[in-house]
Amino acid sequence: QTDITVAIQLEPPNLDPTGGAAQAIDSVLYSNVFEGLTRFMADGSVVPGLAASWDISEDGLTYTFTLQSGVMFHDGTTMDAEDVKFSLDRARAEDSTNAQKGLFADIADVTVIDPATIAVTLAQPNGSFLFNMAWGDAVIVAPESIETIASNPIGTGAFTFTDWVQGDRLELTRNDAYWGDAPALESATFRFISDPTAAFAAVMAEDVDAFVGFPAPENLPQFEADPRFQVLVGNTEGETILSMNNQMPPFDNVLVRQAVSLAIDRQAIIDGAMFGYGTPIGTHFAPHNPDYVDLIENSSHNPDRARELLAEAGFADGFTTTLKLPPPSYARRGGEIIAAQLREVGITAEISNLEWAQWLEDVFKAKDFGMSIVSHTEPMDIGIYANPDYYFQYDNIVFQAVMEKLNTTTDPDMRSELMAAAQTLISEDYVNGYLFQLAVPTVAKAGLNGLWLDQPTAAVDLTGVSWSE
Amino acid sequence: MIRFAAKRLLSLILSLIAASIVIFAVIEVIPGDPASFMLGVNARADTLDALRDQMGLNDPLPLRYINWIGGMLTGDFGTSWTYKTPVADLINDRIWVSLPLAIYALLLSTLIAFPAGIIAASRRGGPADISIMGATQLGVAIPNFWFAMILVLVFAINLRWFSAGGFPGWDNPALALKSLTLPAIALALPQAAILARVMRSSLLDNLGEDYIRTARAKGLTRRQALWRHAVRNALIPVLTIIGLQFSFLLAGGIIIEQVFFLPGLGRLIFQSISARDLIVVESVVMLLVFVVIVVNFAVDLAYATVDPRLRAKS
Amino acid sequence: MTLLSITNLTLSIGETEILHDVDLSMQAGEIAAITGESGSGKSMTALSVMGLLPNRAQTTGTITLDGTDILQTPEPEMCALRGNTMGMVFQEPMTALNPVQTIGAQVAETILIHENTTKPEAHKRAAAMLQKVGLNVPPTRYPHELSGGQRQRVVIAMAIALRPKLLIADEPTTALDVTTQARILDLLRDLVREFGMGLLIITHDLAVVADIADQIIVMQKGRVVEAAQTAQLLGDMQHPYTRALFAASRHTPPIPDPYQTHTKPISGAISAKPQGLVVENVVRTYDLARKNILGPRPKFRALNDVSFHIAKGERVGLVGESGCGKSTLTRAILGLENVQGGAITLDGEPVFSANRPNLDVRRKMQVVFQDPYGSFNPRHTVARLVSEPWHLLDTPPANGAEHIARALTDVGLTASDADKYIHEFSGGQRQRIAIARALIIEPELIIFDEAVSALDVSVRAQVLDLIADLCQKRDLAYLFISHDLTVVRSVTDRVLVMKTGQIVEQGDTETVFTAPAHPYTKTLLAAAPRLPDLIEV
Amino acid sequence: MSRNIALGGLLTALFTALALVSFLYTPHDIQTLDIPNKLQTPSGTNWLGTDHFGRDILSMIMMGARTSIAVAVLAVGIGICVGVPLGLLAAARRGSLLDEIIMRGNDLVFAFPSLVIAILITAIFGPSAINAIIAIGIFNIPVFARLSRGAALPIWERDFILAARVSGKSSFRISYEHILPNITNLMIVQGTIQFSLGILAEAALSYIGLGAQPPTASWGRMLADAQTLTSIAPHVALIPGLAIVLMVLGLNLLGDGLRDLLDPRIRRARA
Ligand SMILES: Nc1ncnc2c1ncn2[C@@H]1O[C@H](COP(=O)(O)OP(=O)(O)OP(=O)(O)O)[C@@H](O)[C@H]1O
Ligand SMILES: Nc1ncnc2c1ncn2[C@@H]1O[C@H](COP(=O)(O)OP(=O)(O)OP(=O)(O)O)[C@@H](O)[C@H]1O
Ligand SMILES: [Mg+2]
Ligand SMILES: [Mg+2]
Repeated sequence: QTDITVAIQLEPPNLDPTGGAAQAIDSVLYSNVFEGLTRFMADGSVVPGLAASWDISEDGLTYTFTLQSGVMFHDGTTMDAEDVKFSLDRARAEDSTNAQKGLFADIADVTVIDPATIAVTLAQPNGSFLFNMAWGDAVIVAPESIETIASNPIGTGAFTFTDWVQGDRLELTRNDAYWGDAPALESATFRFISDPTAAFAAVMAEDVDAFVGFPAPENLPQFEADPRFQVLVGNTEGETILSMNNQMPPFDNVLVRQAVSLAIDRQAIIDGAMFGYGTPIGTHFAPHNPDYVDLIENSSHNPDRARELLAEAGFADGFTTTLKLPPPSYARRGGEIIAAQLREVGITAEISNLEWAQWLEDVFKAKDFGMSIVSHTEPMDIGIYANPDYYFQYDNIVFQAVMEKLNTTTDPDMRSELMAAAQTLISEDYVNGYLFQLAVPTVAKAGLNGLWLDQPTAAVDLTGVSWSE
Repeated sequence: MIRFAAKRLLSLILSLIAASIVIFAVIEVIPGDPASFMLGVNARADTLDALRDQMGLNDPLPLRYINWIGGMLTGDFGTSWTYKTPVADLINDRIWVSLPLAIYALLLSTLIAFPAGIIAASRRGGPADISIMGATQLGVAIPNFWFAMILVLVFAINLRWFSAGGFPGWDNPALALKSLTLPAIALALPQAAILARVMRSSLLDNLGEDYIRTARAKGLTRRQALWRHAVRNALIPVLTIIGLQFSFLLAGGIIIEQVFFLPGLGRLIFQSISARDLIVVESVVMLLVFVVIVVNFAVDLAYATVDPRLRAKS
Repeated sequence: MTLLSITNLTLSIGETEILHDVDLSMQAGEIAAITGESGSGKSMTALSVMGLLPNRAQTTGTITLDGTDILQTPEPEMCALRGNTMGMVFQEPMTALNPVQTIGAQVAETILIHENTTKPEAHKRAAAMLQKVGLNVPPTRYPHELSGGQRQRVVIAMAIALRPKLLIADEPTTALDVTTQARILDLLRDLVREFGMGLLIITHDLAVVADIADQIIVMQKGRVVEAAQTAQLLGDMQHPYTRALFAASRHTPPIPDPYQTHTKPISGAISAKPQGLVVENVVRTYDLARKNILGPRPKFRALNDVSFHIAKGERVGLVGESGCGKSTLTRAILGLENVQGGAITLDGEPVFSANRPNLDVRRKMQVVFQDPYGSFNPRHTVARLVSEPWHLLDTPPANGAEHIARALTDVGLTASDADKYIHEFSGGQRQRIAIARALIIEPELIIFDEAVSALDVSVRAQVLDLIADLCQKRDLAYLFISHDLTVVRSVTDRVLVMKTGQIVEQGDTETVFTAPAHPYTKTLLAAAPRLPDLIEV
Repeated sequence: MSRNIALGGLLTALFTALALVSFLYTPHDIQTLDIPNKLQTPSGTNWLGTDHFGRDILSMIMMGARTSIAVAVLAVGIGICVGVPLGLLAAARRGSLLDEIIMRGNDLVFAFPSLVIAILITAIFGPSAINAIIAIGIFNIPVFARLSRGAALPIWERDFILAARVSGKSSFRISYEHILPNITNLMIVQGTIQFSLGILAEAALSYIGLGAQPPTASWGRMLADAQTLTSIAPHVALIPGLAIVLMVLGLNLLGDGLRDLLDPRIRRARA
């Protein structure tokens, strides 16, 4: 068998990874159709992609990339340094609609040296520049095909895009002119099934070969028990947090935030909302990261202490606030559980369920919320706590200074230390309730090999996938 | 007849204009910024504004309405804000799922309902009538999404006769029909129950009319009187229901399309509403309303064909 | 030769026995008429012969038609008989035809069902049969395009298409105008003579019976109480019920002489204000649906230059065929609708002014409607129904209950009836209640719009007596509208004859009836069936 | 006939009683979750078992009945309170421009796909029981307007209306005094039917997450929560489904029975 049908929950709204934020775009296209200078591997490490190698200047400001030779776009044009310059300049331009413009913020200049060499000059040293260039938002595109990229993506990857039936499926076929190792699969179909019941039925009826990010954790034991299937439960970069509006009373009071954090029982949430899948966290950092510090003790379940803290903060009779939840089931179910747990200590959380668009509008943009639950799936995103305008509005000069320092530090030990300091700061400030690291369960037919276990970035990389005989 | 048609056509056009204004007005009320949704969590303000301008969201309202209507008249429904493809293409793709599904379900429901209604009416009070009426009561009471869940559980997961959902496309019509079968059944049964009840009561009404007695006095058997006189006349109210059901099936498949993850109009509109893809919502709702109004128009004309009294009334 | 004989026919539906030992026999070529009051079992007898009884009906006895025992014949063979050997015409021409098939097709169906002919052939014969019954419209018409009389002809054509031996006609003319009725009866009579078939006609109209029948069968409460040849029966009625029936039909209420009543008719310019009701050149038009979308709405003149007056205490009749504008006139007089031309005044005051009914004038007028069932809100008590006109007064009378009791006793009911609901009364009693309601505010003028047309003869006689009685007691003026000339003649002093929205003749009742001036009045009088003068019983 | 009323009345009464009792007493508190005790099968302590949060399903069904009934009753209430006066007004002014406007307005509402509009409304104003009521209620208005106009028109032709007009009563007074009482039976019958449709609509909206919000219990949401559990704990999905079916069935039977009882002549087509 050389074809595969992979289901994922969300359908990409369009197929331009450099113009839209939706993770689903990366899920389908990352590494399969589009490649960047560097790329993530399944374990989260960053390795060379279209850049075969690079030199970093002494001051850490100039990166000189040597490109892979013989790389062609799917439309038959060659990929060279001009394309790289075009891609990077386009992403950082004034009118760019790139959703992760920040990744390119430090770039001061991009210079083509020869068709196979390009130099990128930074305004200040950036320890995560190579990491940034591995993101889906930093893939290399060609000026020839940019007009129609949203509906007809032309990249350099091992698969070419063939068809997209909106609302149902997207098809890829093997790119025989691929510069790297040829993939085992000849064709691949992505299907988009967001409804958990439909997902269960589709896998059970063997309509799909694999489901990456299976939405109903409660069904996993059944698949595990069924010899037809294998279940892979991997890590993501998704820190699931109970976010609190730090500028809005009473959450501007650290005692209240601490009380909320102590009132919630993480394990009950993981059991109740995720049926046991998920790793508890005590700060905004992925536990599988070597720099992770275990700070769970700071906010272990203690409703009595929570009530005391509330009384201390002047809310002996509790208070009423809003809990605005986006659509994923971790949020909806988790929200119900948290509301019940908060009720125990006297806090009334009025739940309202929002669609993503509304959530973005109300919570993210207008900051009109008391609490919310959301998984932050961008890799290494603790930096959001340094932005006082970010939706939970945490404003701490000390933390901001730590992050400033971290950005310009390249020494690994020093970085580790700074990251530990950052984690501890936000943990002890109880900025948000830190719940768990989101698990991505993948259910696949037995005999399918090479799917990513963890999700360092949202990607269903099919280049290494094959069927065993 | 022509005058009748012309008069109905005029009211059809007026209805469409009224409907389009209502739709446009309602859609404009929806809070939520499509641009920020498209760009996601970390988008910057200047990026957002650039996109809003590009999508024409900053134009004045009347201009946007006129552009919208004018576009639709020329087959240009605009460009989807999320998919970035022409809305007309999206609708064109989806309608080839929803339309066959609606027709399939309507056929099923008619095929079930007509015999059931006729048998029940002609054996009024008998065991056949009582059991058919009992079944229709259940049919009306069962929520179709629950019924769909059960169908999937039994026929897709356990028996594996049908796939659990999805739509393979019309390249292989047999496969396509097969994949529409469970959804069509889930949609059709409650409709069939309603239709059978309407058919029965309409038939009973007609069977009680004087002209049936006249027909019997002419020497027609009970059965002949039923088929030659009552059934045709009973069709008149049944036709309305079929018209209503067709429109309902076309749009009302939302939940069923969700359960069977069919890429149909219903799911398109559901996704578009959550995605704040207002231009798609507007166009699809307008399309559905258009279909309803046109179907009603067609039903009216069909009425006039079946019932000469209506032709005269105009 | 005996065509039809019914012996000991007993019929029950469910638990109730409806026909008891009915015996009847008639010859080929004979016209037999069944008569009797409403609910006496006339229709059930006819339906028994046709084998079209309701589902739960049980019969015993025998019905023999042309040698075939109907009650023993299985259903398929009955189907072969119906339409072929026997045909039936029902009362309601408006609903007896399938509205969605052409009349030609419906007549042809009778032929196609029974005979092995081609469709075109059947349609040709159907067209011929429609000609035969005097219908000169194309057979491609639909029933709604025909008038009531024309539809009844279609039904007859259907029933006689195969020249059945027996034709049953259940109240075939009740729903029709007198003139149309006369034409239909003539048609039936001619067909019987021509085809030599037997006609069993059911009617409660004794004048029709006496006019057309060879044999009369009188039924009461599910029994045949008397059956005899017409001449013999009219000459010598055996059963008291028969006698009562005929007496009631010929009943003349004791209306006091107009010039003996309390008020004199107005004499021109005695007072400045004209007294009584004055209708002057009234025109009432209805807007019809537009013929084309942008064109003007065509108008229909339902009342065309109508003028007359009713003096205080005067009793005026209005006769005319269905649709001539009688009810429209009633509504105009009551000021319920505005008129497009002319003026209506009561005692000099307009009945309709400034776009609304003039309630001051309305206080002096009341109305009694035709339908004793539809004239009352079934959810109100009689007291509330009767006192409804008090709404016209600024303050209802203090001792309301007394007034209501008096009104009820005046019309022959009791004071205790005030707390009952309308369904607890018979048709005649309801019409009394309607009169009580009209009387309660002591109006100057009452309009009786077909007030007795729906009643059985005996009940009608009682209600007419009541009206006469009230005339004795009060200073009552009324406009009595009816299509029944006999009744009008018996209760009015003066009569108006109306045709298509116009008054074609008016004058002293006796004069108009004995010496009609207008040709239309003559036709009307000629068409009205009359009971032969009988030996007094 | 009376069998319909008996069975329908019984079912309706049962669920109404469950809803009413829930104000005073439920076997368990559904506000507190007992996650370790989740997905229990029916037992002595939890007669109908527990759901995915360990809540008592019987208690949830009782609270859900409350929501369903409240939403449906209020939605039908909106339909009746707005629709019937509109219909009566149109009938009183039959043939006028006002009548035309009201009836065309009704047609217009009917032309909109109801579920889509309900989704749209809840999407605009946020999902909640109140918005579900409004969304369902809006589509009840034309139903009652059309029905009451249709029923009122022949009554306007009756002679007793003419008698009332002769007594000088205004058309509003006549509508209220004579027409309304004579169409109440019909409205009760239709009300029962719209009530059952309201229950179904609430379930459908809650099923897609647009109805009553947690912690308010709702049958539709119970179904939605349980749908992935059908193969693990079938009773969790079966019980709310059955509750919906039985309640709707009961109301429909009641409606049919009432129709036969109150007015055998009404055999209005059900759509
Ligand atoms: N389908 C029926 N079921 C039960 N009783 C019936 C049915 N039809 C008629 N009846 C009863 O049978 C009796 C005779 O009815 P029938 O119709 O023969 O009277 P009729 O003499 O024709 O009266 P009318 O002059 O009013 O037509 C009446 O008391 C009537 O109530
Ligand atoms: N609202 C209306 N619009 C149009 N035409 C009408 C209307 N009402 C009555 N007409 C017509 O006006 C004419 C007179 O009607 P009207 O009801 O006054 O007749 P009528 O003499 O009372 O008849 P009947 O004896 O059948 O009661 C009829 O031809 C009728 O069709
Ligand atoms: Mg992260
Ligand atoms: Mg009769």
